[in-house]
Amino acid sequence: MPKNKVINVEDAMSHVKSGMSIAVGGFIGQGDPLTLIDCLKTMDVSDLTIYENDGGYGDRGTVELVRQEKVKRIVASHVGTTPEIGNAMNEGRLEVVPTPQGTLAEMMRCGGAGLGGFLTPTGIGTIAEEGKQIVELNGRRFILVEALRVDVALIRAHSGDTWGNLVYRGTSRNFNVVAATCADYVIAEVEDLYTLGELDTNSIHTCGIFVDAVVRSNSGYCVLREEGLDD
Amino acid sequence: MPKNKVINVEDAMSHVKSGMSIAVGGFIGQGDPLTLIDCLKTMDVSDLTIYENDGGYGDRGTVELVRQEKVKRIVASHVGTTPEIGNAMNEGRLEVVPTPQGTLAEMMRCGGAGLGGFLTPTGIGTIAEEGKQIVELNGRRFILVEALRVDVALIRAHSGDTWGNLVYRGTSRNFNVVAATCADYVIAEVEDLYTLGELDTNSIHTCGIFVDAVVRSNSGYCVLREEGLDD
Amino acid sequence: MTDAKAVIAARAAGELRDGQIINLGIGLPTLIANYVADDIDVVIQTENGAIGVGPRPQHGCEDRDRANAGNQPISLIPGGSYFDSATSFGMIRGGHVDSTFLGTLQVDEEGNIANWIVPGKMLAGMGGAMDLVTGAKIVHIVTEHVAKDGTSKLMKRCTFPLTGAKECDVIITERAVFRRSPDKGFVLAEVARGYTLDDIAACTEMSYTVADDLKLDAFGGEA
Amino acid sequence: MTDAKAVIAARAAGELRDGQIINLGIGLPTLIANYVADDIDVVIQTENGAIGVGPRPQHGCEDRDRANAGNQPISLIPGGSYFDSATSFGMIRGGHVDSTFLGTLQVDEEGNIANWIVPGKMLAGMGGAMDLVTGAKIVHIVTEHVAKDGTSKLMKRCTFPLTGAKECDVIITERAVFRRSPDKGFVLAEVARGYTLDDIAACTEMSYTVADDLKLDAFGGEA
Repeated sequence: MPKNKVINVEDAMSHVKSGMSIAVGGFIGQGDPLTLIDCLKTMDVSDLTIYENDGGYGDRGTVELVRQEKVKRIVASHVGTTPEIGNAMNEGRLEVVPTPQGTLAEMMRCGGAGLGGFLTPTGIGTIAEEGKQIVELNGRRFILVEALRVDVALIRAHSGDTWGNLVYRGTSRNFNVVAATCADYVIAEVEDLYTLGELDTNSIHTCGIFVDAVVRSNSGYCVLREEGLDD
Repeated sequence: MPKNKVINVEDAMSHVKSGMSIAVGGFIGQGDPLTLIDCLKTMDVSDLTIYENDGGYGDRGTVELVRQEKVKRIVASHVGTTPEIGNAMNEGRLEVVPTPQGTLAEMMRCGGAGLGGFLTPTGIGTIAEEGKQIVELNGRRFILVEALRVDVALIRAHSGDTWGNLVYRGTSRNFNVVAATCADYVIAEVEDLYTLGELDTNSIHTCGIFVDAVVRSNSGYCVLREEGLDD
Repeated sequence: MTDAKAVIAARAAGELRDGQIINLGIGLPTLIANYVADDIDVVIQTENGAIGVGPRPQHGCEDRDRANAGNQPISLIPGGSYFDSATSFGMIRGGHVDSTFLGTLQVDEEGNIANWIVPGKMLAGMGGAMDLVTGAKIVHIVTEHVAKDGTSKLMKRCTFPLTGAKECDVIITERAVFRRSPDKGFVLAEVARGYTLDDIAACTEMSYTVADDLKLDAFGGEA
Repeated sequence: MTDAKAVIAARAAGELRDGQIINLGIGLPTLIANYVADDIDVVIQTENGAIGVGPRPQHGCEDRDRANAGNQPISLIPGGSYFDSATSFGMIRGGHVDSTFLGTLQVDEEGNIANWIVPGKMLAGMGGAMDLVTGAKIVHIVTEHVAKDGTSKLMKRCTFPLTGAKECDVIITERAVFRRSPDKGFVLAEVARGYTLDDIAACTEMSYTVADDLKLDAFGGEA
């Protein structure tokens, strides 16, 4: 029987150490792993590098780790929904590396799939070219982007089983799928936990092969759900 | 309401012309688009280039098009399950380009995703390097593989809706997912056809955005199912 | 209809063709969905991972796991579905999205677009815009014709960092519609009610030619 | 137990560790699943798109949509699932598969593997083997020690086109087990019952050293 990977959040998060690189799933609150982030807030770690689409939404998400000065660098496509990140950057407390959203997703997938990199047309003729190798194929120019490997990934799913098979819900799937593949240690928080064999074998979004620890989501996420959304 | 793409097989297949490149889904009979191949057998086309994991199983699959001398070139990972393809190659009637299975899948995905190519470690130090550009990154050598775009893709799914959302069953998913993305015209045969909204929005394997025509599978596939499998 | 944004959104909706897959940027472009003609069916993709975006859900049915890239609650029309970010940008970069509508800070006569950063101001980031302008088959820039300081947003050359080089195909403002052709650059195709050819010339910095079949009083203003 | 293939499969199963993800090649390697110890749980991936491969289904339950890469009918154990080829090779190339067991035509003292083509004979193709030897964390070659003509399959240098360069970590035959170390090359770790050190030297073309803790009568033969 595949291994039972369900452990408590503190044990799972003890793999996160100062100086590590971390891929975080979620999209401005949709599918953000807030239980794991809440745990990280209580830990004595610093100098983290975060790879994530964004910094969260308002004052909730990885922006909370930035406020605590645990983060030295964030590689993201957009940090406009978390003003505190812009402030930290302007005050020199944080480095932000803006990266096209599709390129960031593909960097994670590529690293997870054992590829060295990929050629993308996105950003040709823009500052996204800076410091990158350009490859010309059949008369078209592409940016060579290197694959991303990180120490830890923090992700969130709606349903999961004890081996770490995961099913997301709606638009909360987003970066969670690719972040799950590119880390040495992958921690997934799940809202609904099932025993092996309960999830549909034909409809798993992230296979348990990618996941190292399964943690139950706490009420933190539910509180956010009640807050509603801005327009 | 998204467009109804259900048409008859002859109209769909009329997009295939002599000299075209075709990506075909399936894996030695698992998920092979046999209804579409049966139609192609009746058509007056030649000089086709086929990209597919294999040539089918025994005497069923794209091997039938090889026997009819419609195919000039097949790019595949394995043709050992269809002796007729080896014969055609040895007699100089067919060119076979052996390609690692993971590389072939990634070529299709890459072309479908608008990327120019990717760097793979697979095949370094082997004849898979031949004629390919080698890129060194961080001390590791990779083969630069160009993305694949083809004229037509022929795929098969278990369930589909009228817009071309597809759900595969078991191991018949295989190359059908990536083949669906990399062609100018994508024809999907489906066993079970549903009206819009009947398939689970969270469990679609191939989004209708990739599909141009939906055709009902005929009994050909069922006949094969009754034949059983070799051991 | 006097509000500039409403005029732009309504005119932009006129660009839609039956069966198209479209992606609407955050803000003004999102309004375009409100003006789609009854006889036109388009399918809306949102880059955070959904297709077949429908109306805002009924009050009380909003759901944290069902939102668009602007974090607004969404519903799906029948046939819609959800997917991950790599698949979403595979669709976008791979040319599977027919048409995108994006706002901008600047656009220039070469079709260059600058819509993601104002140097020296707070950084937001490009989000999915660089992928969208690269991958979508038709890139529409929908924007007010002039900035708040009265200068033209349709410039000779963008001064802000680019989102995409030579990617803009159509510019729609509250005053005019320009279409870019490979050989002639931007061609003025339509002028809105209330404006003359001279008005457009006076508020447009970029070079353009005038279409043979130019339409005057083509849209907007008081009907 | 006198059949060489059964001896090899049984000894190969002894390499398995609880919790590992493994991929078994077509033919002899597939037999390894029959010898997994009761206290060991491994998860079997098959590259055509399934994980958690279980026993052959009961007679009459075979299904055209549920088979392994060798086209044999499969069942799934609880926790198993299906996926597409790009995801499957993402797992394999990405190092998510702990261990693979493959047959071979030739293997050499540098760890080079040649198992996909005999020049001049009918081409089959490499299938997923090149990806497997590149991506799996531990690559086991399971093979009879000598070819039908009596020559050693463990060679100084492969003469057939390679499947992978310096990728083999462990060689398991019906006569011996060799493990490759980065500095010492292949080290003879075990000799099967019925064979002496001299026997192994006589049938092994490749160079190797003998482990300090060499096990004689380690497996196989008559217990």
